[in-house]
Amino acid sequence: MDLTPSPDDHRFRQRARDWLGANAPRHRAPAGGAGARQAATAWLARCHAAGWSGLAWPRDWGGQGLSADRLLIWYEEYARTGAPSPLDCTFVGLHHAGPTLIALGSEAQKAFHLPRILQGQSIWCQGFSEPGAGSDLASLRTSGRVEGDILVVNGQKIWSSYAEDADYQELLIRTEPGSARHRGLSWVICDMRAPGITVRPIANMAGETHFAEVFYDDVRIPLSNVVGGLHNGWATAMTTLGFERKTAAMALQLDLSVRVERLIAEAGAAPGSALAETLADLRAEAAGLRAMTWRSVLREGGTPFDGSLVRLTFAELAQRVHRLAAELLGPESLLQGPVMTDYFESYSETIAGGTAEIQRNIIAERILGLPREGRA
Amino acid sequence: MDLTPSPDDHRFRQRARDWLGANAPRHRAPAGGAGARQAATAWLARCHAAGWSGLAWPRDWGGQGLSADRLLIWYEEYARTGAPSPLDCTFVGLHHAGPTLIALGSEAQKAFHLPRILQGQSIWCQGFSEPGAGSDLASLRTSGRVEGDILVVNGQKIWSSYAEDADYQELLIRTEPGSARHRGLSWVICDMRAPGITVRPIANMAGETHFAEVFYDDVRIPLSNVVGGLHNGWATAMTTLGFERKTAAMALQLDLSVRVERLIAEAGAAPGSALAETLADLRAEAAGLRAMTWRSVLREGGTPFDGSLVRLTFAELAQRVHRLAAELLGPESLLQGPVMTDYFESYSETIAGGTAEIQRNIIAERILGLPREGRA
Amino acid sequence: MNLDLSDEQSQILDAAEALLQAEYPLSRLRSGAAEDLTRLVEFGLFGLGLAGEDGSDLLTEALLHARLGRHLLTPSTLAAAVAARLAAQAGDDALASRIADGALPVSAGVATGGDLLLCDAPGATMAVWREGDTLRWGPCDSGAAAPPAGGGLPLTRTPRPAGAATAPSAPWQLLVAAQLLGTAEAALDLSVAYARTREQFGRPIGAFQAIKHHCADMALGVAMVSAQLDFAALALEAGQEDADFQIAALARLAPRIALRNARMAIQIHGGIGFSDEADAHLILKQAHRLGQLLLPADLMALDAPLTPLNRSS
Amino acid sequence: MNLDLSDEQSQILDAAEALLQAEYPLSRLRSGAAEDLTRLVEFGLFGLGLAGEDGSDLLTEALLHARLGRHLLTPSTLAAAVAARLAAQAGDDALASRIADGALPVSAGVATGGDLLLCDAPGATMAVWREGDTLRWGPCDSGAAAPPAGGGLPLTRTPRPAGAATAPSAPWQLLVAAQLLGTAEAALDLSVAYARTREQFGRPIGAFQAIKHHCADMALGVAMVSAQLDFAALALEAGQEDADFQIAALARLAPRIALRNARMAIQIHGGIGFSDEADAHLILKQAHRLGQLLLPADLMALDAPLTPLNRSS
Repeated sequence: MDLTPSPDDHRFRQRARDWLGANAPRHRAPAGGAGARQAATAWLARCHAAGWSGLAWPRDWGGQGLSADRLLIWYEEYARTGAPSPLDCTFVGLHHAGPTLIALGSEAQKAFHLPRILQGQSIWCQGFSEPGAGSDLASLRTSGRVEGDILVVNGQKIWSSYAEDADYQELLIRTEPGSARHRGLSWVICDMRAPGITVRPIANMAGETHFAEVFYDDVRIPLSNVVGGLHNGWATAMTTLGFERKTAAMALQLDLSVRVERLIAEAGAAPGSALAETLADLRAEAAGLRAMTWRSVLREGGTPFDGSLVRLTFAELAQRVHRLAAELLGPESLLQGPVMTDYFESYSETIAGGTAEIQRNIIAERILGLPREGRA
Repeated sequence: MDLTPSPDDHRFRQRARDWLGANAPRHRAPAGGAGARQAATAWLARCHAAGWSGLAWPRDWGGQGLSADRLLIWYEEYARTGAPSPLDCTFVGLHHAGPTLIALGSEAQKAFHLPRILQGQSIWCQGFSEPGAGSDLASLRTSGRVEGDILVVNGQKIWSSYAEDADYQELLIRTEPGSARHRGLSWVICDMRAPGITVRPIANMAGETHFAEVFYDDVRIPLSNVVGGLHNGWATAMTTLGFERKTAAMALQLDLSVRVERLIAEAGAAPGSALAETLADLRAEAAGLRAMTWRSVLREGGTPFDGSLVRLTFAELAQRVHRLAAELLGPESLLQGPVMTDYFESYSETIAGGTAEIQRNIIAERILGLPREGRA
Repeated sequence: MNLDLSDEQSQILDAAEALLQAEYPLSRLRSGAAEDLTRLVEFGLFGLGLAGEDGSDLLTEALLHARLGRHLLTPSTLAAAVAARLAAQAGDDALASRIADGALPVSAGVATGGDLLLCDAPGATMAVWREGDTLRWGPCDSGAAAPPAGGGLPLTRTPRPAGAATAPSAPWQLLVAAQLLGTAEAALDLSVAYARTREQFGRPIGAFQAIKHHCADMALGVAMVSAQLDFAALALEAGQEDADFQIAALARLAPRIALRNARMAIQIHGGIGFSDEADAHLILKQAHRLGQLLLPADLMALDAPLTPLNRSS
Repeated sequence: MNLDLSDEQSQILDAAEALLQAEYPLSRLRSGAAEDLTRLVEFGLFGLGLAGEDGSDLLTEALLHARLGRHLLTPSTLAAAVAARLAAQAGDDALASRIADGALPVSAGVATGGDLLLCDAPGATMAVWREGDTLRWGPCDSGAAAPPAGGGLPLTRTPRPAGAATAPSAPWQLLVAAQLLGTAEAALDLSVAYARTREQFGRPIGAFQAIKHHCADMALGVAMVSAQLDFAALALEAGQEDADFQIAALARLAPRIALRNARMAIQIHGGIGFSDEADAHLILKQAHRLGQLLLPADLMALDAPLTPLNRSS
């Protein structure tokens, strides 16, 4: 083990800091609507022009090919600068679909989509979850009937982020009729402008409409849009989620430490006060989360489920941080504002992508080896 | 609803306060051994002589026949005085076996046992739990074979409090061979001096030996010792536990409020300090527990499971109170002493008599009506 | 001494519950329409604290406000109830009547900086508000709309009136806490109903221990606040020595439990729970709003009723 | 940068684990015999901090102490390791060698009033101890036996030596925290093993979600403290600016997680858990003891490594 930065690491950190300090937008982007997409793609284009987009993508596909430790350094500086959240409408393309295409896409798929994603020219959304299925991805029912070289898709997806803005969707469907659970699924590229698609935005409790339901009524998708093999979509989807759990999660986890520091600076708690103790707890746990993040990225081995430990630690700590920030507003917390928006949005942390209860089951059964039983 | 004390209530409270103040022992009794039994029975005898024993027992059987609200007042004054914990070796007789005999015993059983219990002449222990059965009372296996007018008992009990001191045991056994679960059990009076009984004390984590395992090797018990009907022991046992949940629990729950006040007085926390906030939480919850206790005693109706709410609230709050008391000792907490003993003993609160997990299942299934499923 | 509801109390509460279910279902909060308190005025809700009214004891009033809280009624109900009582105590029976009759709406609010933030008060001319740890009441200017956090009830910002009268805090605290209890109960009810019907992995989620134990925790909180509400109301009504203590303990417990239950309700609802489409977030925001109206309670500055007896040995 | 164990580190840890399993099973604590550290001396445990020793980095040493913690070794192991290091740094190689060779036992303790409480130190003549938030070391008088809370390791009370030397706290904090991590791991391991085998209601209790989630919570705590231990040890070893911060964060986390895991282990064990017959309470008491040896960490007085960049806009 060694965390001593090399002179090159130092230079990289300084370069990232300088560029971010000079270039990151100083104002929070609009939370939704055309303004949000415009801000997100403008920021991505600016990063791209300066060689800061596709950081983890291979150089062959226009990425920066950064090593894991450089990514950690970048996202730390990114958080310190208060640069825009990576969880904007460019997220699925850069952190889900793009890496999946790089890993499993055809040459034609890569050549067409990757440059567009990297430069913010095409926006992607996810189409995995379904109403009634919740976190139980294997029970999905949206179907793709093979008709010649076409898939005819019918069904419904939910919790699709930025579906209103999206040009494409990574869509997981059941292509083998009568198949069960993990078998017979396919991961396909869905053109969001195809006939038969209806998007219904869902407002979240903060009043924002990142999420949407998507309805498919005889939507025709060429078989050539399948990624990773027909009926092999479960493996492709696991690849996709694997990326999310590494590079994208890293950014959010490191950002939390900086948020705690902002809170401490703003709170000005008297030493020994109850507030100071609460802040010290958050600070210690944020330090621990940062160490867990670094270790999850820089240590080989472990089980594929170890990510649940970092993910759940992050989720629950993030909620506590945002809750305290909201509390500290006092009466002003009755008014709309970014702190309250972040607080309300933080409720999704222990739900989206597998509830805290499911994460605990995974930890207990897959990491600790306790006997399996039904899940919640 | 009305909690305004009448002039008689005031006088009763004052009389209890005066008597307890003048008569309650000023020193903590030895935790175990002959000294403990001697102290407990001496205190009971003193109470009895002054008309303060068997408070909830009917007057016909030598009790005081106090109404529920008077019992609340008594136990509040009892706690304020710091009188000895009712959970001593006289507990099972006064709060379990005695009331069960009064409710379901034969005239002969009552005439023989009740006066001895009331005056501290005979000590009782409980024989319900079994190794391996834990809180699942219905799975007990200790057997009583009917041979003429004798039950021949074989098996093993565990967590029998004060079994070493006891003269008699309330013993729950399976008397109908091959019966399952709640059926075919009997509640019998077992003479602890009968041949074939072996008692093995179990030290708890505080180093005290209240608990014991009891082994039965062809122990012969007259059929006339059955209480509440042969093979009808489940109903009798539920009656017994019902008493525990009312009068005895009341004493401990009210005592906790006084313990919190002692802690506050000793801690001398600075206003606004983290410690003061923690103490304020405990104080508020102790107040809430007191209100719950009063309500559980003074309100008609409700389900028989409502006791789980008070019981679990008490158990978890008691642990936090004792834990904080131990923490506040600082380095002195390394040394043996009553605070540390109470702290270690408090670990049993969320385990004995049904774990916190089982209590939560009961609340969810029996009170809230959520669907049943296996238990833990 | 007893803690059973009297027949009269039961009847009043049952009648109120029937009215609330018929006229104030949670679904009304999605309509965007202003809260119409006419039916509650007709019910006599705001006249309970006035002399000569039946069922005017604080306990009954608190229990009624718990029901209101369960239906997430506007905090204006608190302001009207308390202002009517204050007007009557000040001998201004005309004012008391106008408030009780709904002719003069009263808003609830909280001071911040030089302003008042008033809940649900477009065009309000009278308010009851918290200024730090003081309760004040009196006329106020109608203010400008301010965007409320997370949407919902309208919020108004108006200059803080100078020299407004202070008001005794205990009845306010009691009724706000009662409404907080109501929100905690609403969160529990909603969660239990959802856990019974929503299926995942082939079973109702309420069959899973994790969900069961969340619900049990919510029930524990409700049981404690509810018992403490009875205690505090009875102590205040009877003018007992420990009334301030009981109110302060209640005021410490109620918002915590209400917020915790609301958080758990969102978690139990899963994805739909943090969307605008389930009611769970409405409960959270109401609990949060009521929490801001509540005065901070310095429980440690008060004497407890159960103090240890010091006996020199 | 990487966070993988080197082959050499793995070998040392594996060898230590084999030794601990063979020579220091938890069952030894029931024998009442004094802890015999001979085999650990032979292993070279107390010479790791001395110049010229192999594997002398703080991280390896911390990871070894985590293993010791898992086997609930006497806190004298901490005292000896740190005292040997201090003696060497003071240039007293002879003293350092005598400690490393086990010829001079050193005890760990904490000051209270005018006394020292020393753990497991009958006849000790040298100690490392905490005095409030200062670490001291030096000779001490052998003291009188004092009854330890809950039994277990002997405890000695001796007058606090005047004018004892202060010692830098960071390595002490690191190693105590490492042993606390070990106790947290021991609690988890014991609980998981019990939950897999113990049956109730016809199933292993580990099949019930409530038990599963308790174990998951314990694993979450272990994962955090373990990662933070690596971070803190590496920062201290490399003399990085954030070393004090990382140590302080570690010192805040480690005792809380250790105590919480021990509490949960007792709960998971049910009846046997609060008896003297399961090992769960031994873990609790060890965590408690180590917690008293740890200096309080004023985390808020230090600068964090990830501070926000203020950009005027």
